[in-house]
Amino acid sequence: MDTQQLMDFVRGPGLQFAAAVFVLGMVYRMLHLILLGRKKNLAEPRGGEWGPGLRTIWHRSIQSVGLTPRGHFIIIVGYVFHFGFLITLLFLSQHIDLLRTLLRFGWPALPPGLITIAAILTIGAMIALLVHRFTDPVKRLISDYQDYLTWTLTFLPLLTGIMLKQGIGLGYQQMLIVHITTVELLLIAIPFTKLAHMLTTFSARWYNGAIAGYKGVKV
Amino acid sequence: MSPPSNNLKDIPIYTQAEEAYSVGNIRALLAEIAARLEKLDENGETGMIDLNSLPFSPGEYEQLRQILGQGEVSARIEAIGPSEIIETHYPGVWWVTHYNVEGDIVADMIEIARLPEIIKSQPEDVHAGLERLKAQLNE
Amino acid sequence: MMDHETLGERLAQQGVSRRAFLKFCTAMASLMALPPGTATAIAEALIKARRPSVIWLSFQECTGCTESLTRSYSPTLESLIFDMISLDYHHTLQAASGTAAEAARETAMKENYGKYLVVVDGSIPIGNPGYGAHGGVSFVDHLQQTVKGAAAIIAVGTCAAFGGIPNAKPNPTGAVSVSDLIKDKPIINISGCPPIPAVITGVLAHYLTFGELPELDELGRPKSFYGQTIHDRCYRRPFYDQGKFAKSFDDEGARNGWCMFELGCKGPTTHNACATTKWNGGTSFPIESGHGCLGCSEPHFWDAGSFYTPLSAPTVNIATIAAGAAVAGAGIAVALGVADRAKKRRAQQAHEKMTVKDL
Amino acid sequence: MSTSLNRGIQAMIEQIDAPMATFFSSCVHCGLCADACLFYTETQDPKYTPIHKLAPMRRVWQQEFTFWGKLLSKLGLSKPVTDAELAEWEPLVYDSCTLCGRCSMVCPVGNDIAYMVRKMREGMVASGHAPDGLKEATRRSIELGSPMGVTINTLKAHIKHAEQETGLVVPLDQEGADYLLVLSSAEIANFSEIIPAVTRIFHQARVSWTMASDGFEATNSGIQIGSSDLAAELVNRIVKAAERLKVKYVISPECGHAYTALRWEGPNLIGRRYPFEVVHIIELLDQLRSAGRLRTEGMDDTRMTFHDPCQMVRRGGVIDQPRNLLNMVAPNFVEMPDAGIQNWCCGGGGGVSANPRADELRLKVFSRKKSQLDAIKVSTVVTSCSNCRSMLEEGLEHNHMDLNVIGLTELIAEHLAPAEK
Repeated sequence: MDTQQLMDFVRGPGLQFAAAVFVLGMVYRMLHLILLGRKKNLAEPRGGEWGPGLRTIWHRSIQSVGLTPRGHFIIIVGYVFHFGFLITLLFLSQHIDLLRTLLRFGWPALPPGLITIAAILTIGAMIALLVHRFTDPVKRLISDYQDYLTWTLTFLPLLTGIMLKQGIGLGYQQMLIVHITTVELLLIAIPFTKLAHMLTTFSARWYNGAIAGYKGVKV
Repeated sequence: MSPPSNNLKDIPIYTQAEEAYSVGNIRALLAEIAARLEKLDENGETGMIDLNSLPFSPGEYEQLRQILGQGEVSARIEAIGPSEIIETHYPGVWWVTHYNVEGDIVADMIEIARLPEIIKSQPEDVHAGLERLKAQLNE
Repeated sequence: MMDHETLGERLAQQGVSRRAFLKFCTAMASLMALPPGTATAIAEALIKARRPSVIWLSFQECTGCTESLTRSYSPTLESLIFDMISLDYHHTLQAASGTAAEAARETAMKENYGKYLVVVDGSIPIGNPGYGAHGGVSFVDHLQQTVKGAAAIIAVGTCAAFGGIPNAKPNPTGAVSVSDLIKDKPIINISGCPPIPAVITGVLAHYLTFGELPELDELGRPKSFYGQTIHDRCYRRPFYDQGKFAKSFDDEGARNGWCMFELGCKGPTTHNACATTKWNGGTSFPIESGHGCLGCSEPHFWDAGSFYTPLSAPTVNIATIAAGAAVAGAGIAVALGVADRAKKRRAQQAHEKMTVKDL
Repeated sequence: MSTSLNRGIQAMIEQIDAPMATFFSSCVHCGLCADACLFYTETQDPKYTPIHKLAPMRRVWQQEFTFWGKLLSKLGLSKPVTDAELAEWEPLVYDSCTLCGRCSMVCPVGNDIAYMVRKMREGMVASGHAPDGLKEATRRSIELGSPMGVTINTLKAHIKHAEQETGLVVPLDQEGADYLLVLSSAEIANFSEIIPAVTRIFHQARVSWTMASDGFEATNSGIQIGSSDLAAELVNRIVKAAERLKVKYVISPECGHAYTALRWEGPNLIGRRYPFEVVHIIELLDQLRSAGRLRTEGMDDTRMTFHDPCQMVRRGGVIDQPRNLLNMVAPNFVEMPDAGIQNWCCGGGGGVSANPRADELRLKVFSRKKSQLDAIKVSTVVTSCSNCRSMLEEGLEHNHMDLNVIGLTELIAEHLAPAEK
């Protein structure tokens, strides 16, 4: 298989496979969780579930109360990572091209220079979080192999993406193949690892808010 | 409604004015010319820059011509097509353009030298010319 | 035809001056992307070079490659190149035909055994020999017979180099490239559909000048021409770097000459010299004419999805397969969900009410 | 049948529901919950990280409810949960978690960790890994009627005393009353002032109320130890008494987990809705206040603060009511840092106070409450949970802090305006 065929594979069947696994995995994962169900609450409610549930989905993103410097570090660096990642993913013109073919609509891109800054910040944040995972006693205790695996799988697309964009390392085509391949590996891994939190966090927050809202706790 | 035209010339054509993009090659090129000229000035070292290998945007080439301008010397060679040698506004910087018989550019160079190599008479040609002259004399 | 005088002798006979030859060598050096100062050295070498015998074989091809070479922008140079070689067999160009032509080929092979060059254009069908034959000899056999005594093979055009359009899916003739068949000879691929004529002449000149093939990339192409991508040397590259893209062929961006990545330009993945050598006597090249690069000098360019799909976008339908996957995912979830509930029910049924005695 | 590992695992399987599976799926191991847990902040020992306390149950979920987990355990690549492991986790699940739910408030992915610890305790007790102190308390609750061994006779003695003190009748087993008051044994045993206080307030506000001789204990050790079966039995006593006396409301006393047990868990434990409503005493007092039926006179100039019981705020939704009441009598009331929904636990909730093994740790982590109180320099701490009150008193004494601790109902009763003629 030569470079061109490899390229055709990762843009074609490879992507189809990864996308299929991703969609299948995510639908399965979400539905499987929901189908487990929960008991009907017989206590007299003091408030609704939907309002506080939905509010918590949003509100959990903007609150950071009573944290120590350690907590602030996790929150701030976590923010930089998530925002940087999303900006890089959603606002690089080449990514929009890809999404446009899938969604049939697009949106304006951000200047590449800005994306590069975002990607570098994201990479920096990821490295900082990895170092923190190694050095913080709490994180070291609760981490398992999956934390390092998912870190690597998330890091590689960023790294290869920026190498591709800046012309570092291999030629454009080889780098593009490597970049797309790392993305496909990530897509395949998401549903079956903690990365599934990209969707489950919404239902988790909803449950959290709903449980509190039912009791009339203002969230 | 006018009848459809069958003549190609009837189709209106308008051309877009070519803007000079700032590709950034010109500055780099001028800097290299300056560096080579400095060497020529210091120890007589000559140099050549092949313009064919540089990605010019439309208009940039013309821009370079304007910047370098035309100096005191210009020469023309007729050898399997014409060649044009111009000393630019900067003495020692020559613009050498080789054409084929059909008038297409086959080589385009900036030469930094007191005299471009191609203008000099080649020893073999001198030798052949001498033979011819001798033959003339002996006739 | 089979004379072996040096090029210098031949030029002198024709009355070409040394200055004119130096000019030619300057053009050659420029072609081969060699440092301009090497023109003199090239002249020195070429003048002493003996003209090699060249056999040109055409297989599944459209003659575009030959057209590209013979319509080369510098007929004078081309004629010079043909002066440098002894073209002993070429379907399209030779006067001889039939057995006389084949006899010429065989003579050339015998007299120059181990020294002659074979130029191939077109791919070779191996599905069924009936797809192509010369005088009753299948293309495969013809090629294999002819290259036996060759010093090197030059595969001209994407068909000969990589299989090209005949090799495109579903490849009805089983077309393959020269390098798929011949493993024991040096092969130089000059890909492109058609290849840049200057590259063909440049490679011949290089072989004559240095007596060896130029440095090749992993696909067997001369690095001096294929070492960089169209994108690397494209004058529109700054727009790519600034994120300025034409979104359609008639929008403001297209009029401003912005990058055509989003219109499917394959420049970033295509290795060729179009952006600097240009076409039609240095007039322009596809991108300068307002169309993205098709990637014709790369293997399988015909099967790499639409010419108008951006490189970063998929070449295949994702939505349908994703919808199917969603249904499958839902099915699995329901099946496993039912199993989970059964498991919970079993646990509940097995539940023994806890009493203080258990504590 | 006795407790066993298998029974424990089965209990966990029973407990795992969609929210819990979603929470486990969402955890990204960010470690932020540690910052919200006073057992971690005050000891800096990583094993007290809230999500870590659930590690064995997480594995049960993985092995029983996830595709890969099932596969891995079939292949023998996922080690099963062992008795030794549960024994090792017992102090983490019981001694170092008060079910305060502060971690549930900070988890960025929204995991309700306290919800999960509560469920995990079901498996712990079923597998025989509950602390002896809690087992004893539960046994006393079931067998004697109260975790502290308070009997109806003890209560009757206090009632008699209150009647003498107030000159009012303390109604017992009065059918047809609107409200049934239940008390926590800590109140009866240690803070019996509550009985005359309530009697006087209800008299002034003309509340029709009663107590029940067969359902006076509000605390529920079953909830704390994590046995729904035993918790249901305890809740049922109150439900039966309320139904016998045909009351419209049951008043949950100043006790955090009793409120959770009666108000939120009770109907789910007995599997049916109540024919009455449950109202917390502070909720009721605030209702009376806004209806103009609760009138006070005089002010207490002392600089005082309010300690929010976790089960009242984060887990109960009663936040503004105590402040409304305090505003009636306490002009120098100040909030402590992190007051309200984010308040720090006293350290003794969720059964920790009934577990002597945890005493040392509990007093150590009281340093959080100490620094909160030090920051605002108050002389009185008001609260609305008798367990918090005991823990505060103990903690203050341990730290040689001279602060007065008082229940909110008592504070109101002290300032009650004379009854209208």
